[in-house]
Amino acid sequence: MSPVIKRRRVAPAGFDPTRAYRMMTRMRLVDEALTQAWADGLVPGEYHSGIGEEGINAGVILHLDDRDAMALDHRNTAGFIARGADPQALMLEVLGTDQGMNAGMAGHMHLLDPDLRTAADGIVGASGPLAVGNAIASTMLAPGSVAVAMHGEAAMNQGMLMEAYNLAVAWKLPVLFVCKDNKWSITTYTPEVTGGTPVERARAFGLAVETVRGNRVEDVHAAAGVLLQRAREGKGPGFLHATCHRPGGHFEGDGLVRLLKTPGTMAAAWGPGLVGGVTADEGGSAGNRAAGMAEISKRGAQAARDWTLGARLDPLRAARPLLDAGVVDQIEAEERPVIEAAIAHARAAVAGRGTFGTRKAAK
Amino acid sequence: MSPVIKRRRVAPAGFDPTRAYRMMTRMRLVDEALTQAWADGLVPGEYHSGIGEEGINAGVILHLDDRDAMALDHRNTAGFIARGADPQALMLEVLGTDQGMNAGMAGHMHLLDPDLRTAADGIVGASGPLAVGNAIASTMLAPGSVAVAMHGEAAMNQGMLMEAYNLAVAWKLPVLFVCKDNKWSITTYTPEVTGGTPVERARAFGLAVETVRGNRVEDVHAAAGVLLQRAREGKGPGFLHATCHRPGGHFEGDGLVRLLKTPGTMAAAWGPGLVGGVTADEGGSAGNRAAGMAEISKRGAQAARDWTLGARLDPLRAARPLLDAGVVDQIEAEERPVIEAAIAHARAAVAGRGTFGTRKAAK
Amino acid sequence: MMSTMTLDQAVDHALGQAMAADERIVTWGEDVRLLRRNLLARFGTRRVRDTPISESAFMYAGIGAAMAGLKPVVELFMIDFAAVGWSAIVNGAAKFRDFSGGRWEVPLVIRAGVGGWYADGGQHEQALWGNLAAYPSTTVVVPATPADAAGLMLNALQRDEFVLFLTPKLFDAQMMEYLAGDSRDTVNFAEVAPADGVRGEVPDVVEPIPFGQALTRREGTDVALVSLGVGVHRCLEAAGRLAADGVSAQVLDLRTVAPLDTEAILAAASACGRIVVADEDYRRGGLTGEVAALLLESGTPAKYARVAVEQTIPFAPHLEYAALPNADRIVAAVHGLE
Amino acid sequence: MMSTMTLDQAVDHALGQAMAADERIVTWGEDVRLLRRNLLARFGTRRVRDTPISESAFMYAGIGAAMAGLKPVVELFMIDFAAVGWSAIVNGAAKFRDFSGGRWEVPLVIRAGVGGWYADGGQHEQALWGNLAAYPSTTVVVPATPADAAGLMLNALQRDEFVLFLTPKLFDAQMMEYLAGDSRDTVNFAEVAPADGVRGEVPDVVEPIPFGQALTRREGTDVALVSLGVGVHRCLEAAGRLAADGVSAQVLDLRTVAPLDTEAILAAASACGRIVVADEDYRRGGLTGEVAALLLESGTPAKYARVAVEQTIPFAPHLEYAALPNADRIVAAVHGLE
Ligand SMILES: Cc1ncc(C[n+]2csc(CCOP(=O)(O)OP(=O)(O)O)c2C)c(N)n1
Ligand SMILES: Cc1ncc(C[n+]2csc(CCOP(=O)(O)OP(=O)(O)O)c2C)c(N)n1
Ligand SMILES: [Mg+2]
Ligand SMILES: [Mg+2]
Repeated sequence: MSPVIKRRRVAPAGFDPTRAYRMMTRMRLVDEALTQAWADGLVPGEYHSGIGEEGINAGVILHLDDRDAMALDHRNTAGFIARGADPQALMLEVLGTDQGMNAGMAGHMHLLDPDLRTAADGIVGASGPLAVGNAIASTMLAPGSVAVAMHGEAAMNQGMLMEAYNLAVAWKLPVLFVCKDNKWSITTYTPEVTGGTPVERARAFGLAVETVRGNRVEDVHAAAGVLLQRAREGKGPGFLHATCHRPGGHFEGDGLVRLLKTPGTMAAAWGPGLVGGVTADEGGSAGNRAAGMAEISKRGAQAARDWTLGARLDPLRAARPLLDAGVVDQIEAEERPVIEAAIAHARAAVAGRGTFGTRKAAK
Repeated sequence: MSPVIKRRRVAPAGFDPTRAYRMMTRMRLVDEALTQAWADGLVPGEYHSGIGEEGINAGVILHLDDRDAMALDHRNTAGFIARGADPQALMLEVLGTDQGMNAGMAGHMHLLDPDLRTAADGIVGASGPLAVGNAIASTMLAPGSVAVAMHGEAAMNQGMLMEAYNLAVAWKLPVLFVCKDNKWSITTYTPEVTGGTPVERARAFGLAVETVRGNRVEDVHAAAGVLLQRAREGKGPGFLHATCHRPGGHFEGDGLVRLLKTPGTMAAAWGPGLVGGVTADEGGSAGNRAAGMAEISKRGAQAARDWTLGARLDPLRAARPLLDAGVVDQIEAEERPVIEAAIAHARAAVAGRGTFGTRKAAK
Repeated sequence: MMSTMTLDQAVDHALGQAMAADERIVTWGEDVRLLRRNLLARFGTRRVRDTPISESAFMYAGIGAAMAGLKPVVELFMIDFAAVGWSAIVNGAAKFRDFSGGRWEVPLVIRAGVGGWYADGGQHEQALWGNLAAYPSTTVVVPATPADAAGLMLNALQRDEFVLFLTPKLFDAQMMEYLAGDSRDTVNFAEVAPADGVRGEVPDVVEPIPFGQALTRREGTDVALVSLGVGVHRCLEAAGRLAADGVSAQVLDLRTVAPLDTEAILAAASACGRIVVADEDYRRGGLTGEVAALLLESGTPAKYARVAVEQTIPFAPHLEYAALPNADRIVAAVHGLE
Repeated sequence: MMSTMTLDQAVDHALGQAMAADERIVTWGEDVRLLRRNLLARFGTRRVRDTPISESAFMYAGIGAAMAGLKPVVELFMIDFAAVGWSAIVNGAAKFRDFSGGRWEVPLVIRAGVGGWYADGGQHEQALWGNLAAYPSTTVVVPATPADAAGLMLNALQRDEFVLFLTPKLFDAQMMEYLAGDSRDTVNFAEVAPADGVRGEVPDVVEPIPFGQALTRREGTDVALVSLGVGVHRCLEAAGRLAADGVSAQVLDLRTVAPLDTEAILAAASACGRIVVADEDYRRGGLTGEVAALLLESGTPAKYARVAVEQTIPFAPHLEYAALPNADRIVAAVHGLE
């Protein structure tokens, strides 16, 4: 009886699955370390993790060299890590010390690293025109280089991003817009507030479009390669549509996620108001009220369906069949200590801060 | 020998050519009176005339009743007149008295008349979301009514207008966006700074689209009718693409127009600098300089081609074959004295102002 | 009858009362159906809407709707985000009534979160009310307690003018709950978020509070501390500490940046002979300069100091704290006047 | 060697000199190829570009390009239009250097027309420099003469900071030529547009003028008139009339709203004992309050008055004139201080 052979997928030519997997592992480890630090009260403010987007980040960033530029959005730490940011400098920044990569002025939403030509911005949509500006400079100062903008699907309703598509096409700039489509915008289901589809919209601006499942890093890599190649050759900008999922919700502590995970607690907090609303003396007609309640339930159901990152959707798991046996464990064994040391260092730097926003924080 | 019969076109059913022609005549007369007043130094600031757009204005506005709303852009006086604004009140405003329809606070770029539910705004693109807001109110306060946004083709690169398309589709609102495509944005040839086409772009947002030659008022009327009917029935927003021409250039006194009309004077003003630029010691390479000059010449040639409102393109002339003989003259004979009296009154109100912006203006 | 509620609940409560009384009141913004889920359940999907991330269009749509007979309350997580559609404010909502020659009202309320103290970085913690109050025909409200938030919101909804209603995020329990408490019990804003700002008694039937009327939150004779929003509580904290030093500080809560209660400011300044303005907005172009001008124009003899934001607000909590008008800085400014 | 030119030509001249010296300087904006046709002819289509009407994107693109090594001069007809993309200024250009912890410069110049006096309505005549100067790490320049325009522009281009370069439209001969002169000889701005603002001597080889250095345009001992841009000329006109009344007025041209030459302001105020600030910006949140605060903070004893814009700027010329800080109002303010 022959042993059960686990089916292995074959990596496409030009794609180095080991490098990709190492990159993804590092992103995941950093995001896990930071979400844990968030839960432990050590990350001030919001934290938008990139868990679930590793395939997109790696598939695109593997193509970039140090002349290329990247503009990232609020979900950016994974992108920075893939681009080569020092995990410890990044963590020191995100945990709110003044020894971080931006001396404590940025925090996770506005990380900036000139050496990596990579900038994040918290204004939804801004990564688009920022990349356009970088691409103008590319054509003049470093021909053949490109600029990449990462953005969510909901950002496509932000005027400046649509303006950026237009500008990139009109000036035939070497830009790649990467739409990470997780279908959600905080608690809003993006298709419900969007006319047409992302892909139709991008095409109508004259962008070259590729679509891909974002959990398949090798597919992302191939599609991004086509668009980046065109861009480098001066053939104009591209748009990569990549699906993904956000298992942690919008940010850590997302209320809808908690509603699903701990329905009891949340219902206690939310329930009374809701019931009060539906039964208040004055208010909408019974029909209106019913519609309102139905809307709330529908939202919860959609969220439950979408926010589970099953094995099938996890880009790391999906990539494992591309690797030789043992490589996964080896990468994990090599990367984990580095990230663990980095987070330990960053945690130590804020030890004793207690909580933040207080005078005690003035350590 | 039979007499030469001038070919008459037949007006489509539901279209009243006499009413349309009267509306167009009135718009033209008002715009002619105001451009003359501008040249005579009596209209402060810029004046963007609607000459060449009468077919679009009439074709759309004939469908509207007093529950419908309109949001206009900087080229708005014709729209106001078609909507029923009092020519004298409008002229008193545009000539800068404090007895005008907005007490001297608006001027021609921001005319506002709550009785007509019609508002103009000088911020390019703003008519779109303003109409969207009106349409939300329509659905709640006056079901079956619609809101119309008039905008230029260049406004379609303004983010808020694209956002407005999206919002209108997402909320299935009774809006009609009317794109008056004259191909120009001040001195910029719009297709050169635009990716894709207006029609493709509108379709990608999920708008129902009709295209029409704007100088054929009966065609505009028919196409607008289809889209407005849909909107009134709750079937969602529409986009009407209508071509037109701006024989007067962007605004009265447009430098490019003058360059074409009085090449001698303008060359004297512009020539030396240009020659200085091309021959300056330091500067771009010879190739760059040549490209720069070529760009300037091309612009002039495009303008010459586009900015002539020949008989074929004049919406009033194009409409005459729809009318019984004599009607044209009769309408002209009825409308002209009204407009002439209005402008005479407005001119009298600023007589003795001399020029403006001075202490003398403080009359 | 009174109930205890948080500042965000107080806004919801007043809005609900107004919506029940006036069918024209609607609300929209990003994630507003979650934010206003109680009102969604009560008034249905037509009156409570989620928007796409299109601040420019949905604020301009608020103007259009207001001019067409509705009373929209357009909501934004943060005033910083309004910047992407700032024209709707400065060129639209603030202008149209005036452009119309007074013929057309724009009864629009834009509600937005403002300010910091919870370490969200310099692009998510701005106040910007000085920018906004600069525009003629613009009302700018910044409540410091739940009761004020309710009364001022009701007033906004009963009038026909354009109002910017700015709620300190630090007092928005629903927002802070994303960052602490139920989401992670490892973080506690109790020390930084004054209890009286977050939670307080609110009338079950809200009464409108008129604009432009400052409130003395603490009586005092040696120095007048003038502020609004979170700053009022920082002033109260400073006043407590000053009392220990033998300095009697009055605390004046302006409640609206525009209109400004000039009379109350000048009365406090001349009564105390010393005035310190604590402003969570930037030093330039904010509230502090305006108060100085009022003093000089009126010839009110009073020593003056200001405590405001002098730099891009840092992310790291200790740097952020130092950059904001904290009680230490207020106390130091008062001592500097001696 | 000097040549006579208009203020807009002076900007073009300085920009041309800088572009010849530094290949990284590029310019874009709506209709910039027409506006800068001389530079287009000289430097070609890559360095001089027409944009679509996408203020938000093309200003943000300016930031991106500046961070990638170019020195973009992004141009706007009017600062009012910048409002549709205000976030690029307040959340972007003003912030990124600071967010980076000082690691990444944003050498971006945004040039925009400002102000009125030519009857263009309240949405096309705003100054808004008070709003802009509020943002930390933001330089705001408003030249009053061609020579200053050239020198200050060159300085902006030789530095690595974010600069808003605001040119009074009244002094922009190319813009005014659309409304008078060659377009229609029936209108003449000579009376309203001070000759020294429109036209003047400019060095053939421009030297940079540092920021934050005010210039005394007229010596005087009884009252200091402080302003910038067109306001400087209104002050000079007022000073002339005051002289006839026996009042000796000094006129101080600040030249930059930020940084502000505090020293010069305080010196003028204490020398004269009276100070009047004339500002074409709104009264709230503009320059006038800041000067008052400086006086009080420094304890400079001086009588103070301000002349600024108190309402939405009307369109009708006589209403517009009355709303702007004209010489009549400045003279009256000075007399009010006696
Ligand atoms: C201009 C602006 N508006 C609103 C926000 C608040 N906000 C932050 S992330 C987000 C949702 C973005 O959705 P999407 O672009 O799909 O990215 P995702 O979070 O799903 O990755 C919103 C509304 C913001 N940061 N900037
Ligand atoms: C936000 C904004 N940017 C720029 C301008 C200046 N401007 C006025 S009209 C115009 C061109 C508009 O072109 P289009 O929309 O095609 O209308 P058209 O003038 O051709 O009728 C521009 C750029 C403005 N008024 N508002
Ligand atoms: Mg998303
Ligand atoms: Mg056009």
